[in-house]
Order: sequence, then structure tokens, then C-alpha cells
Amino acid sequence: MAGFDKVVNSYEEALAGLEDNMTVIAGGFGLCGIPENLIKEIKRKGTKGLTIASNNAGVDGAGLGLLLVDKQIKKMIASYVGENALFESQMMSGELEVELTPQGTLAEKMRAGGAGIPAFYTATGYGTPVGEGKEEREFNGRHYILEEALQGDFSIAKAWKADRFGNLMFRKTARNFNPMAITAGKIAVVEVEEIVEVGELDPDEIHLPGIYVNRLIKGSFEKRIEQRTVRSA
Amino acid sequence: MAGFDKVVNSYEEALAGLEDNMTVIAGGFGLCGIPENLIKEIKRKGTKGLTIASNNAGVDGAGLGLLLVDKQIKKMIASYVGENALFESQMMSGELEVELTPQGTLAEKMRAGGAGIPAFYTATGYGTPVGEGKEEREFNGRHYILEEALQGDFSIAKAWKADRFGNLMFRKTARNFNPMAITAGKIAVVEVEEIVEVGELDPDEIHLPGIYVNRLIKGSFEKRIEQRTVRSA
Amino acid sequence: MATNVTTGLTREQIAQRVAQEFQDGYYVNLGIGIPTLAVNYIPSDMQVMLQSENGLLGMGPFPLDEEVDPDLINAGKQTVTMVTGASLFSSADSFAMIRGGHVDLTVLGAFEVDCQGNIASYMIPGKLIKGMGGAMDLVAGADNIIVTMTHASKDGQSKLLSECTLPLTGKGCIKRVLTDLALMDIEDGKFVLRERAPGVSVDEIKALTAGELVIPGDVPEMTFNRP
Amino acid sequence: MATNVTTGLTREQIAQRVAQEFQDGYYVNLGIGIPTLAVNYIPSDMQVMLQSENGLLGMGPFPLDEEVDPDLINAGKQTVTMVTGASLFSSADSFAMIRGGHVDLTVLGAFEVDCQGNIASYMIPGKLIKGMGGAMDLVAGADNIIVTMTHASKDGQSKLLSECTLPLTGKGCIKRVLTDLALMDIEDGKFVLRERAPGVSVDEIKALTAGELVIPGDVPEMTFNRP
Repeated sequence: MAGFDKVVNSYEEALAGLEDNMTVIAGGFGLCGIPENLIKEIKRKGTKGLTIASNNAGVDGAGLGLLLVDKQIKKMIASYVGENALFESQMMSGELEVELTPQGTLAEKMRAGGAGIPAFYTATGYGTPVGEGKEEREFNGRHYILEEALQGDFSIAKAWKADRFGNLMFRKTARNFNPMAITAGKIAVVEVEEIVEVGELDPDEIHLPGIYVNRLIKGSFEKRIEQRTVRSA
Repeated sequence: MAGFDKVVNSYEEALAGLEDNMTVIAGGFGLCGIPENLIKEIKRKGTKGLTIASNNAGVDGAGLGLLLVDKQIKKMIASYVGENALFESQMMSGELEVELTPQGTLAEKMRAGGAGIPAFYTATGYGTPVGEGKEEREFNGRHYILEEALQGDFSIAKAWKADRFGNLMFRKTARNFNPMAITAGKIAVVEVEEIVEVGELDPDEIHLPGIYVNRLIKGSFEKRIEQRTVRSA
Repeated sequence: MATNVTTGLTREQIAQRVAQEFQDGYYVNLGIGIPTLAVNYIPSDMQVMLQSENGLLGMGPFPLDEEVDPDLINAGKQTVTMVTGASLFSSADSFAMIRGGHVDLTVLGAFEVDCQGNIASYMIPGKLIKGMGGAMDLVAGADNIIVTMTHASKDGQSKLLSECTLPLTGKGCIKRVLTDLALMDIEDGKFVLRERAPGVSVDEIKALTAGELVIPGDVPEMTFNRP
Repeated sequence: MATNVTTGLTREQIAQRVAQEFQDGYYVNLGIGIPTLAVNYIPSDMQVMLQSENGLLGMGPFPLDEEVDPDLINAGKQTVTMVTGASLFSSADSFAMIRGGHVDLTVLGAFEVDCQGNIASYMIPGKLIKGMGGAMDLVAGADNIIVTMTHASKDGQSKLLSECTLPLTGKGCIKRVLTDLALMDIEDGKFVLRERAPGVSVDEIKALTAGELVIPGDVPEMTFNRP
């Protein structure tokens, strides 16, 4: 890898150094914009004891759900974990620890982790189970709780288009948690649908600068749809 | 104004409701990307006693410097206020209160104000005059100080292109503080170089959604350059 | 205290009544279920823009079969479309918008609401815990929230309590509740009855409201001018 | 204790020595003045990308006269250009990048540095206070900082102190200082002499360093392989 060229040529190389008991921050919302192939590579590697922060935990047989089969996830930090029978059974049996985090707080915790903000106050979760054990404070007569930043040993994410320097563009709602997830990982690994030459992306239209990306790989994606809803013409 | 059409047709209308002693958050860095005509309208209106948060205070005779002539600014929250003799004399005489705020903290305070984060911790300013009187706290062995969000009665900003719904695109480094400034004002007024029809901007390339914009006006801009530096061919 | 509630609003009528809270130029976030139905009752001379918390402002209807795009879904993970003038952004930016109070109206469901403005909507202990998703951010961030729910359970237990029994989604943040029986505001620790479902008496509502209920004089019946 | 310091590095040599700290693929933020000069000494087989804290990653040289664009300036408000592969972003995103420690190397000037790693660079009480700009964020956010400065004032007063006398820009955040006389690391509350400017003796450096200075054996002279 010379200069700013972030491209790696195999998924094995993309996740080299990922070890048991590490923390991984993952992009995606439901099955939309998830790093499908990076998740499959973690399954292939068999890395265990992982703490994973991701808005959802996939479904049975897809997305992060794949990592439940061989019990590779020790702890899940997520806002919504429905639609997953295996997840439910491992959570109920206590094999899988779950830290439910409000969606906006989760997004902001990842952003904070990438932005050198160790903690912030939010009204979200005040007076609820989420606020238990957390510092409460009043600002201008409203109640807030203190939430700490989230950082990972790795982050895995999916973007639409990248140049070789790792400058990224996302597509539609597949953007979701991906930009923040990337900023919050010590080693950020991003898979994309297309890699273009440097200079092809308009600097004003880059969603996330390549400085945050350590490794970049071109993948092909299934893009499974969770709820296919259509109207008739 | 019907539906989401944010366009107003005069600068008078754009700043209607701006009154003495209000707080204004302004975009711009130096003289780059400043809301030139909105500043001129404040000068014309003669609004006094203003608290203005902006990275800089303009220069003599341009930008926010114009508001010093008739002593319209009571307090300035900025990171850098050099290159302005009138500013210096009013500051030295005590007519003008100045709250120096580190540039990144200022940007984050504006973002927090728009994002419902009342306060956050940052290492910036710890152990310096900026940290005096602020809460200090350790996270993971590092020292941080607590900084509170900034909000304004109005925000004034400049973007490059907008559609009538107020969806905005900025150009090059004229983006700077503008997006956050806009989110932090109760009434956000934005002037732009071009207003296009709704649907002309690619939803993936909008830098700031129109939900943050209350009033939109097309202006013409001088774009004065502070330091013209060139190389020879 | 089982009560026969046959005269309440249908899901469609609740949605229709919710739509009457919309104003021209409103940015609205609608929860899954009944709230989403309200879209069908937006008057044709009014513009309302829907925020989907996964990163879309300007959500359109479901796609035609040939328009389906796996990269374009709503917060319920359903495939959707965008309206003209839509914008896309990250989850952090989406919740900055929500938490910062920029959305004009939020409509969402609940298991219980109490007259302190507390809401419980995400967790029933002992049952499967799926998570709060964006609901806690939505109730904490919005100034203007309408909760839509059934007034009582099928066996007649009130869901409008003096104090929620389930774990809270938000504390002291609900000011307006629309049920199949009534529209109520929450003021000073009391439910204030504003409108009755057609054919439902004040006494019926009283009987099914466990929290303190104030009846401010004559309570009008809801009207549905756009059926 | 006026000392004759004629043998120190020139501004260009300081810049040249700074450039030796660059590595291929480094994202670098350079302060105004000497740090900026370092760009001229980047080896041709090395890629370094410059961050300008007003919202640009990939800053290029000054523009040709016909390229000047008032919308494209650096943090010193000078007109600049972009290199191929540049990206643009807001000030909040720029300082997220800086504060989050994503920039590999930061080079900036100072009035004083002490052996506790403190730096004073923005304010001289009694003189005009212009403000800290982005300097406090830069020193707090970066792991890898080089301070470039003159070793002593014109009248021979050391600027490398046991404790800064001016208001601090940052506390305990400086680990490496390059002056016209020496390159030093700061370790365990002491300056550690790493390199001497050509022709400058250890004793001369010692005499002009007010903070505790450690001499780890033989201290080599700086070399400038790319003049």
C-alpha cells in the first residue's frame, strides 16, 4: 500500500488483525447498507467473544445474524433486535449480553467516539431504564443524562462508491450508521460497490473523507430486502 | 409562503423580527462564505446590543466589521479577532465584550445547539484560560472540560445553491461554519447565489436539509479576499 | 371492569383525526402502524414532509414493483420512495434533527400513557425485549407529540394511568393522546378531555380512564370532514 | 545571559528538518509560518496530504493568478488550491477529525514550551489578544505534534522553560520540539536532546534551555539530505 491508496484485494487482508474479544462497530440499518461480505469473513475466520455495536443484529441467516450460529458474539450494543429467533434464544439463555441503546444515542455515541468527544448529555432516556446508573443533570430546566462515546478496535462498514484514497459516497438510506461507524474504529474497513480513480469524485460531494478509512475493498452484494412493500400502479 | 417554499424577496423580510439584544449565530470563516448582505441589512436596520457568535469578526469595513461602526455588537463569541482596528479599540475600551472560544469548540457548540445536545466534554482548553470556571472531568485517564451548547434567536448564513424548499449545497471552503450556524438559530436565514427548482438537487448531495432553513433569499456577493496569495506559472 | 367498547374509532378514523393535526409545511415523523396511515388523509391542498429516522426527509409512498430499491427503506425497514425535494443524511444527522426539535410533529403508539406525561411503549418485562429503536429519541426530542393508542386493553383495563406500570420510554414528554375513544391533552398532571369519538359518552371515557380526567364543560364530538 | 547564536538553523532548515518527520501516507496539519514551509521539502516519492482546519483535506499550492477562488482559502485566509483526491467539509467535521486524533502529524509554532509538555502560543497579556483560532483544538486533539520555534528570544531568554509563564494553549500535550538549535523530546518532565543544529554545541543548547535538559550520550548533528 503506497501513499493514500487504501485498496486491499482480499477479505482476509481486509480483516487481518481482528482477534477474539475485540470490539467491532458496524454500519447498517436492518439489512440496508450492511457490510455483508465483511460479516461473512468474520464468520469464516471464526473470531469469537466479539462485542458488536450496530443498530440491529441482522436476521436469522443474514447480516450479523450469521455470527450467532457459532456464538461469535459475546455482547451486542443495539437499538432494536427483533425478528431474530436465534438472537432471542441466546439472549434468553444468557449466552449473549445485550445493551439496548436508543437509536439516536447510539448514532451520537459513535460520532462522539470518532470526534474526540468522550461524553455528552442527552434528554433521550432520562427517567427510563436507559438512564439508570447514569449521571443526571439539568440544563436550562430540562433533565438530561450523560452518555459516553463508543469506540472500536475495528469498524466494518459499507459505502456505495469510493476512490482509491478511501473518499466515500453513500447511496440513499444505505448511508445510515455507516459514516459514524467508520470514524469510531481504530482500524476502519469499508467495502464498496465501485472503486473509481482518484479525482473522479467531486470534493464537495464526498460524504466521508478518506482519512477515516484504513482498508477499502470492492465487494458484490446481495442486498436482501427485509420488508418488500409495493403499491400497485 | 406556502408549504415548504422558504423564499423571501427582500432582505428586510429576511430579517424581520430581529430585535435589539438578540443573539445571532453567523456562518463564515474570515470573509469566506459570510452572509454579506444579511450583515449589511443588520447595519441598515441599526439593531443594537447584539451578541454574535461567529468564528471571526470581519475586518475594518467588511463582514461583521461593519456592525462595529455604529457599535451594534455588545458581545462577540469568536475564536480569532485579529486584523480589525475598530474591534481592537472597542474591546480595549470595554465597550465590546469578547468571549474567545477555540475554533473546534465553537463549531461543536453550534452543532450541539442544533442537535439537542446541551453540553459535551472536550480536551480542548483543559488547563488553559478557556477551561477556567468550567467543570473538569477525567475519562479513561485524560482530562476534559465541559462546554455548553450555543443557540441563537437568529442565525445568518450563506450557501452556494438552494432549492425553494431550502435544501442547501455549499461550495468549497465557504461551507465552514455555515451548516452548524444554521441549525443553531431559532430563525435561520440563509442567502445563496442561486435558487433552483425543487427536484433539481440530488437528494444524496444536499449538504443541509431544508428543515433547518426558515427564510431563503438570493443575493449577489462581493466575496472580498482577505489574503490574495498566488504562485507564478 | 370489562366494558363493551363497540363505538370507538376505527384505525382509519384515528389516522384521519391525526391528519387534522397536520399543518401546511409541517415536517412530521410518523411511527409504524396507525400513525403511518395518517398519510392517506393529508388534504390535497396541504404539503407535509415525512421524516424517516433512518436518514430520509421526504419519504414517499411504497414503490411500484419495478421501483423497489434495497437502498431505500423507511424506519420500519419497508421499501419506500422519495418525494420531490427529499434529502438524505446519516443516522447521526437524522437524530440531530429529531433531538434538536426541528421536526414539527411526531406521532407514535404506546402501551401506556399517564397523566404526568410519561409514556411506556417499548418493553413488557417477561416478554421478548426487542428494543426501543428511535422511540426514546423521538419522545425526548419533539415538542409536539401525539400518542395514538387504544384507550383500554381488550379486557377493559385502562391504558391511561395515573402512573405507568411498564418501563418508560420517556418521562414527562407527552402532552396529547388520541385513542379510539377520545382526544386528550395532558396538563398539570391531569388528562383534559378535548373531543369524544362519535357516539362515545363522557361517562364511558371516564370509566376507562384510570388517571385523573378533567372534563372542561361540553366536550364536542370529533368531526371527520374528509372521509 | 545574552549569547551569540549565529550558528542556528535558518527558517528553511527548520522546515526541512520538519519534513523529515513526514511519512508516506501521512495526513498533516501545518500551522502558519515555518510549518507551512515544510511542504517545500516533501520528497518526491512521498505522498503527504495537508489538512486545513477551515474544512479542506488535500490542500494544494497557492493558485495561479487566474485560478484564484474566494471560496477556496486555507486556515490563514490565504487563497489556495486543492490536490487531486481532496475533500471538503464543515468546520464541525474538520475539528471532529482533529479532536478525534485522525490527523497523523500536527506542526505548529509557540512562544514557550515547558518540560511538562505545556505550550503557550496564543496570548501575551497586555498585548492585543487576537484569539487562539484552532490551536487549542490542534494541540489537544493530536497525538503527534511537533512544535517549531526559536530556542531563545533575541535577547537570549530561553523559551524552553521548566514552567510556561504565558497563558497556556494546551497542557501536557507536547512531546517534541524543534528549534533553530536542537530537536528535543519531552519525557518524564524533562527535555531530552535528540539532535543538534550543525555547529551548535551541547553546551550552547544547555545554556539556552531553562527547563531540565537530559543529554543521552552522544547527540548527533542534524543532517539535511535534501537541500
